[in-house]
Amino acid sequence: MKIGVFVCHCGTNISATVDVEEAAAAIGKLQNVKLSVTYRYMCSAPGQELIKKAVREESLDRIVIASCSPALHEKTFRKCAEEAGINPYLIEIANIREHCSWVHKEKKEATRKAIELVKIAVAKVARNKPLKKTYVPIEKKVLIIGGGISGVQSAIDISFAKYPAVIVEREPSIGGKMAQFDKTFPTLDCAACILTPKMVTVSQNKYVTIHTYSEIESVTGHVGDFTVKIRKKARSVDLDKCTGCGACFAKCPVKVDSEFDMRLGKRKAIYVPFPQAVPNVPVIDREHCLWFQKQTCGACKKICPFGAINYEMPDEIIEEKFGAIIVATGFTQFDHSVYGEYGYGKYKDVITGLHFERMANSSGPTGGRIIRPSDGKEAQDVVFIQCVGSRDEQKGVPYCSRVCCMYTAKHALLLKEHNKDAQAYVFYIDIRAAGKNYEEFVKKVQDEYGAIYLRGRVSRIFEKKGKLIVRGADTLSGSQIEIKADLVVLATGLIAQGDAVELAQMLHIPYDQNKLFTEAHPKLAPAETITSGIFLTGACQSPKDIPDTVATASAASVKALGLLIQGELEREPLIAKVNTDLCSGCKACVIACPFRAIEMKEIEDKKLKRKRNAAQVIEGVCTGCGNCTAVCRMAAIDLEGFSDKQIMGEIEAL
Amino acid sequence: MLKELKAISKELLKTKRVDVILAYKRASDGVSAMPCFIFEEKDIDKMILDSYCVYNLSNYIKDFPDKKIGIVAKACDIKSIIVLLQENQLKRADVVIMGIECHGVIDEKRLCPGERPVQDIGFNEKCRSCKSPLPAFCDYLLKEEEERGKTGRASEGDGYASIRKLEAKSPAERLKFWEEEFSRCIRCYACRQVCPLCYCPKCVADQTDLAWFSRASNLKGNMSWNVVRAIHMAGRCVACGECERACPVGIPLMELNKKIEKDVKELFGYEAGADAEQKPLFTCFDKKDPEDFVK
Amino acid sequence: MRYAYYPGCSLHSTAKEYDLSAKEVARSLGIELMEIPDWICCGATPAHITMNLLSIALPVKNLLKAKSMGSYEVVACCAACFNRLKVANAFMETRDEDRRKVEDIVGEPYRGEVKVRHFLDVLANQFGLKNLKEKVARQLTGLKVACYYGCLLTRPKDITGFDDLEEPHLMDDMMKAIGVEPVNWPYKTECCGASFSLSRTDIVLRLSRDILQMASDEGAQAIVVACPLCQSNLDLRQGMVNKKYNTNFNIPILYFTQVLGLALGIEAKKLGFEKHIVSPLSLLKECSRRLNVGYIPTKREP
Amino acid sequence: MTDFEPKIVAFLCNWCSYAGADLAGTSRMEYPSNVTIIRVPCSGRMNPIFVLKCLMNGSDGVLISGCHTGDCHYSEGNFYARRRFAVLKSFLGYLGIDPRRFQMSWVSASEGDKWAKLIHELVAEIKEAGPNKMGKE
Amino acid sequence: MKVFISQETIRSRLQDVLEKECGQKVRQCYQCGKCSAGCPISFEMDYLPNQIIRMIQLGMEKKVLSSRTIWLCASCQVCTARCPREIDIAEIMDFLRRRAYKKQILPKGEIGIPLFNKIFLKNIESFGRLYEMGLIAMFNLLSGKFFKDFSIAPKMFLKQKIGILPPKVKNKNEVKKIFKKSGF
Repeated sequence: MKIGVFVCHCGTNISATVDVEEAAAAIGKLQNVKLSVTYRYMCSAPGQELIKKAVREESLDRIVIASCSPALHEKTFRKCAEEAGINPYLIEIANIREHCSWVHKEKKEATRKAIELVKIAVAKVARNKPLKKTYVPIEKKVLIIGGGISGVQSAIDISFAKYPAVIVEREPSIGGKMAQFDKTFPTLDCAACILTPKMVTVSQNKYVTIHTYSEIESVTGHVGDFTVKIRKKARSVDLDKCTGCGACFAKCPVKVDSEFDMRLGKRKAIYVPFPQAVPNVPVIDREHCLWFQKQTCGACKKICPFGAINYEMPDEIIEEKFGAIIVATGFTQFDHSVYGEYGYGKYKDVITGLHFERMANSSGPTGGRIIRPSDGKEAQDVVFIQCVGSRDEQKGVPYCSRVCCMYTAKHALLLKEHNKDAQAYVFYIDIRAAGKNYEEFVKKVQDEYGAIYLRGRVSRIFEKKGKLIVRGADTLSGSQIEIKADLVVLATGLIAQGDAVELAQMLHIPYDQNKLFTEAHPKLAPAETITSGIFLTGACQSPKDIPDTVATASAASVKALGLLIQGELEREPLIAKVNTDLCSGCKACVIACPFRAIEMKEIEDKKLKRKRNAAQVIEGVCTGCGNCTAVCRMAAIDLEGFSDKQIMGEIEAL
Repeated sequence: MLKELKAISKELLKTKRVDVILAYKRASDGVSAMPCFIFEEKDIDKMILDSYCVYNLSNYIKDFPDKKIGIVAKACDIKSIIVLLQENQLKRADVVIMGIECHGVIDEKRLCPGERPVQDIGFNEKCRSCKSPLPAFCDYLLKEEEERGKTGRASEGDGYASIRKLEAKSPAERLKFWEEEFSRCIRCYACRQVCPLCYCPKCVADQTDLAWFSRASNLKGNMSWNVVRAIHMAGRCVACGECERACPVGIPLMELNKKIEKDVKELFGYEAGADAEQKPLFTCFDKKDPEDFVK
Repeated sequence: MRYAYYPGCSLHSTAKEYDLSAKEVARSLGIELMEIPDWICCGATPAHITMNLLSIALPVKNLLKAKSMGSYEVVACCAACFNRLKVANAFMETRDEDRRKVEDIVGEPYRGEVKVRHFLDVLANQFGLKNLKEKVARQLTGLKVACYYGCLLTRPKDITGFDDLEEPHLMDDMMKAIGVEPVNWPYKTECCGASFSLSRTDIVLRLSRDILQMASDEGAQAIVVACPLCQSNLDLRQGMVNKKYNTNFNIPILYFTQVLGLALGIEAKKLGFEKHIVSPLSLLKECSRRLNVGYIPTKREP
Repeated sequence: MTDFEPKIVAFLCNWCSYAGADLAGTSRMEYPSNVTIIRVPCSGRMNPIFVLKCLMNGSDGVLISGCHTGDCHYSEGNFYARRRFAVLKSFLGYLGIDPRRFQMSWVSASEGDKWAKLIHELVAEIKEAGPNKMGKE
Repeated sequence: MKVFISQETIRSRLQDVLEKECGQKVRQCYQCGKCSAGCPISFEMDYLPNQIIRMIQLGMEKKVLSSRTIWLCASCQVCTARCPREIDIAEIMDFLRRRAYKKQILPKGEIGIPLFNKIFLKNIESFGRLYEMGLIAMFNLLSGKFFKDFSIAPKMFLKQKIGILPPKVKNKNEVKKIFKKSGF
């Protein structure tokens, strides 16, 4: 056996704290190690060349690279080995950067540990087996969870490549938060005007299927072959029969606060959330519908000329297979009722940005008038408070929500446009206007629209005689500010959906302490998750404005397509394997496998000359978690790549 | 009770319901009992039943693969049969369980070979805490002629008294205690051979192409073996006591098995051999399993 | 219900009526307040401004005295004392190395084991508003008050924390329970200038003015307080406020225990109403006339 | 025992804890060098014998770290591990082996700080526990 | 005015001492101004609370300790209650005042407050409990405002709100001891 060890300096990232030369020398003395050298950047082209050359000249048959975390370059070096003519699974990486040089200061210690880590890798690689990748067919269809702008954009991009996409949206219509917006910064074109055409396109696209009013029930399987159960909640209106004539909700006697209009307006018990809804088919809100509450009324059923109303309609669960999944579940607004100083959300005239959007919208509940919800009077003095929930470890989230500065500026502008006598006061900590024409936009709002920007937070809002007394500070003039306001608009931050964690666990994708989904790599793989075949777009990953959301949507689509286009899918051969001679057929592994990847099968026992049952791994289903190996008392089942031998070898090398 | 047993056995063999019956016969010392395998009706008369029938006969099931087996079993022995069923080592249809009422078997340690001692030479340790003289899970239930239920020994405690005593000691003391015990181990593996649940085709202790732990009979190796044995019995050991009985150097193996039995009961409310349908301990979990030990 | 009672300096001087009324109320509700034998001053604000250890040692000394009485919770009426006692407890619980210094000063080990409660907390949460309601013997309907909590009763939350931080309501709830109408006003937890009463009277005057203004704007006939400092600043200084800002406030500043006592049917004179600078008598007369029951009650609850 | 530098083995699941330790590295969080990391796909891969082997092999401490329950990349692996090692931990303690020598933790991919903190504590604890005599003879 | 900032000033001990003595991480402050926004006394202050914090961050110890602000803080805790960075500003103010005492720095035009505190504590030290009469008299005497509160004083006697004689506490020495040991 001829093992070659290649120690990387990683510039000075490693060599600054690890004496690479000393390490290489020490390792060279190890058994089976034919050669041990160092180089500044092993992952670089010349670095890889050096490896290949060494393999040729020293006729190495196994390789250890001591460098950064395998998460970064394992693939790189596998490929390199392959090109050098060594089975890609006969290499091991010793992580002497993340786990050594970057976390230790003392050179002697770091060097000692680096050597230790390489020793282990050498011990392991000596026990590696050449393995072959397996190939499984790919289901050529993409699931898109969420029908907001990012979901819609993804679907369109995928359909361009003539691949089928399925959108699952939990609301009765696609469109998401953007549909609620009035205008968009910094160009001020109306959200509906640019969104609704896209909604229509996607709904008429023959490659795209849309399940609205539906939710993901369960996700099983793996990249290339996900099996997804989708619950189509009972709409009580037949999608095919309904023409969207609107007779039903015209007739419906029940009025309910409209969620779409942030409860500023009313809707019926049978309703389409907004006029441009897609599909333009109403849904019955069974909580409030008289039929479902008291078995009375039934007006809609009577009036409907197409017999589309169906009170008996049940929830339907459909099962589909997908090759890739795009997560586009977006965000939800921070709930400001935790702020006592802002009135615990009790003051009627303290509203959020989204309320303002609906008010500003000419087709909205107030017909475009900016009013005080308490008494319906036009608001003259409007105070905007930024960073509500954002940048607040104590009551909110630590991060900056990224869009609030801009939408607040937009609101200040819209306020003036809707009511020229109105005055906007904006409390801010920092103005974050990084984006094309953003800074210019904010300047415009300050200069041309006379919005007063006050640098400081608001400490307390008092309600007195119908007015709101806002007590804040302007740290620039070094003075305390008190404003008698008609309306206060809170720029509430963007946070993860309430059920983000459940979804993440269903998909086996990681999420951070703010329940935002985590990308595979913050810089180099922002659209992927570590779970192959699952991609991220939009605000479910981190707060994003519309341009960024659309960009990430396209990014995710390309990633998904890149996957589907490969006819079949390479599967890592790091899966479980049974030694039937040792297997007693006790079924422990079969029961304990989280993926039902093991089955019992009758075998001919040569020694006992009789038929008996033994476990057998279903390739393609096995994900290589290794749980089976640990529940098997007789060590009859083992895991390739992390075999008992390899791990025991590593332990002995310590 | 014995008459009944013989009758049933006769029937079973005659009707070919079973190929062999695992029972007890008197040993050559004329005192203790030993297993016997009865294939023909004529041998049925060898059978005996008394408080000397200590062995757990289910250990011999694995010696008769693909055979239909009739087995004489005490309540405690039946538990191990249940585990075998649970672990797919036995088909329920292939075994006929003749459960016998038992009010405790003798403690062989106190039995001096040769002479038949006066009645009652102390009950076996495992019987002191036995809760069920009558087996539940069986095809035939053989009761004693005269009602002994009441007069029979009331079970004393839960059998964990000795465990608690050890637990109360300091770690250092415990380590010393076990090191002394294990240092005596000669790695004869009698504990394994006699265990009705040690049926692995090839025990990890014997596997050669990967040395799971030192084969040498030094403290290290002995410790390893005994820990692995105990852990592999976790949630499976039914405390039949065979291993301890068979140990030639008298290592208190039940003190290991029972500790785990106790823990498993307390941590997961799991009892070995209670139900053939339940999943084996380590092949399942409860999201609410205790986690306080995890950082 | 028995408690160790820590009145504090003010309740023995400027706030006698608080002390009186609190004891009266307690008696009529069958709550036993056992005054801590020769308690000493808690150090108030000057102490913690001036020296950390002293500001902890003084309260701790008192808590130790309480401890020696047996295992009772300590009840304080003065918001400032209450706050200092609580702070001291928190300090002794959490700050290990500093604890030793304090223990050395007071010469005894202490780990914040004696629990401290404010009388308002005891009445509202322990005795219970429902039970209070049942004990009401005199209807005070028509009396509109502004409940003023000030700073030290609710802040800092994790130390005092028996009422809401931004919008405390226990006093309001109590008033409702006994049939007095609390006005909904925003200045419940504004500051009155507290210990600047002597040193920076001007500040106190301005802040008190704002509070009085807000209260009268919202139509309060009286302000109900739970802190002697607030009381004396608003009551004692009201005249000066009027002079300085030529206003003409005439708003009695009552302790919640006084109003409660009245409602429980305790004789007014036992509640020390005559001690106020801004006399509440006329107001009470008026509201009792409206109720046409003699202002000095004849019937006493058994 | 001041000059005693313990030898600790840590088995990290590939998806959470190993990534968490990586993050500690990328964030340059310093921690003692006594811990050597062995990568396993999942805490569910861990066979009790591995732990035993380490202790018999003279390691002064063994750590198994996985994803927080519910976050397992393989959905359930850490649940199985949790059950398995609850039993082993108690049992080793019963044999008189210092319970500090074998520990378990959940460290997510975003908890680099937790990892660093954990190692500081772990090393301190093992130092208190002293060298592992077992298998040193 | 111009301020010279250097590594020395920024790494001044003030921040560390502060962090050590009352565990407050001033570095945490990102100057949102919430403290100043809520401060009831801000109208009298020469620097707003957030500016004080800023100056600590920059190590301007002299400027901070000689500011009137730290004496004008009424310890009402509003700032602490609402700080999004969980900094106990009130505690910091206490710390600064204590430090100012130690360093014998008394604020221009604000001697009243520290004077009051001293007298108050002296008063407690000698009587165990507060002796208002003595306090007022002494304060007026030393602050040179002899007839301050002249108008209300009589009322107070009338209503027996304040006694002419000091309160009676038995073991006064015990109190004195506490003061002494606390380093008063």
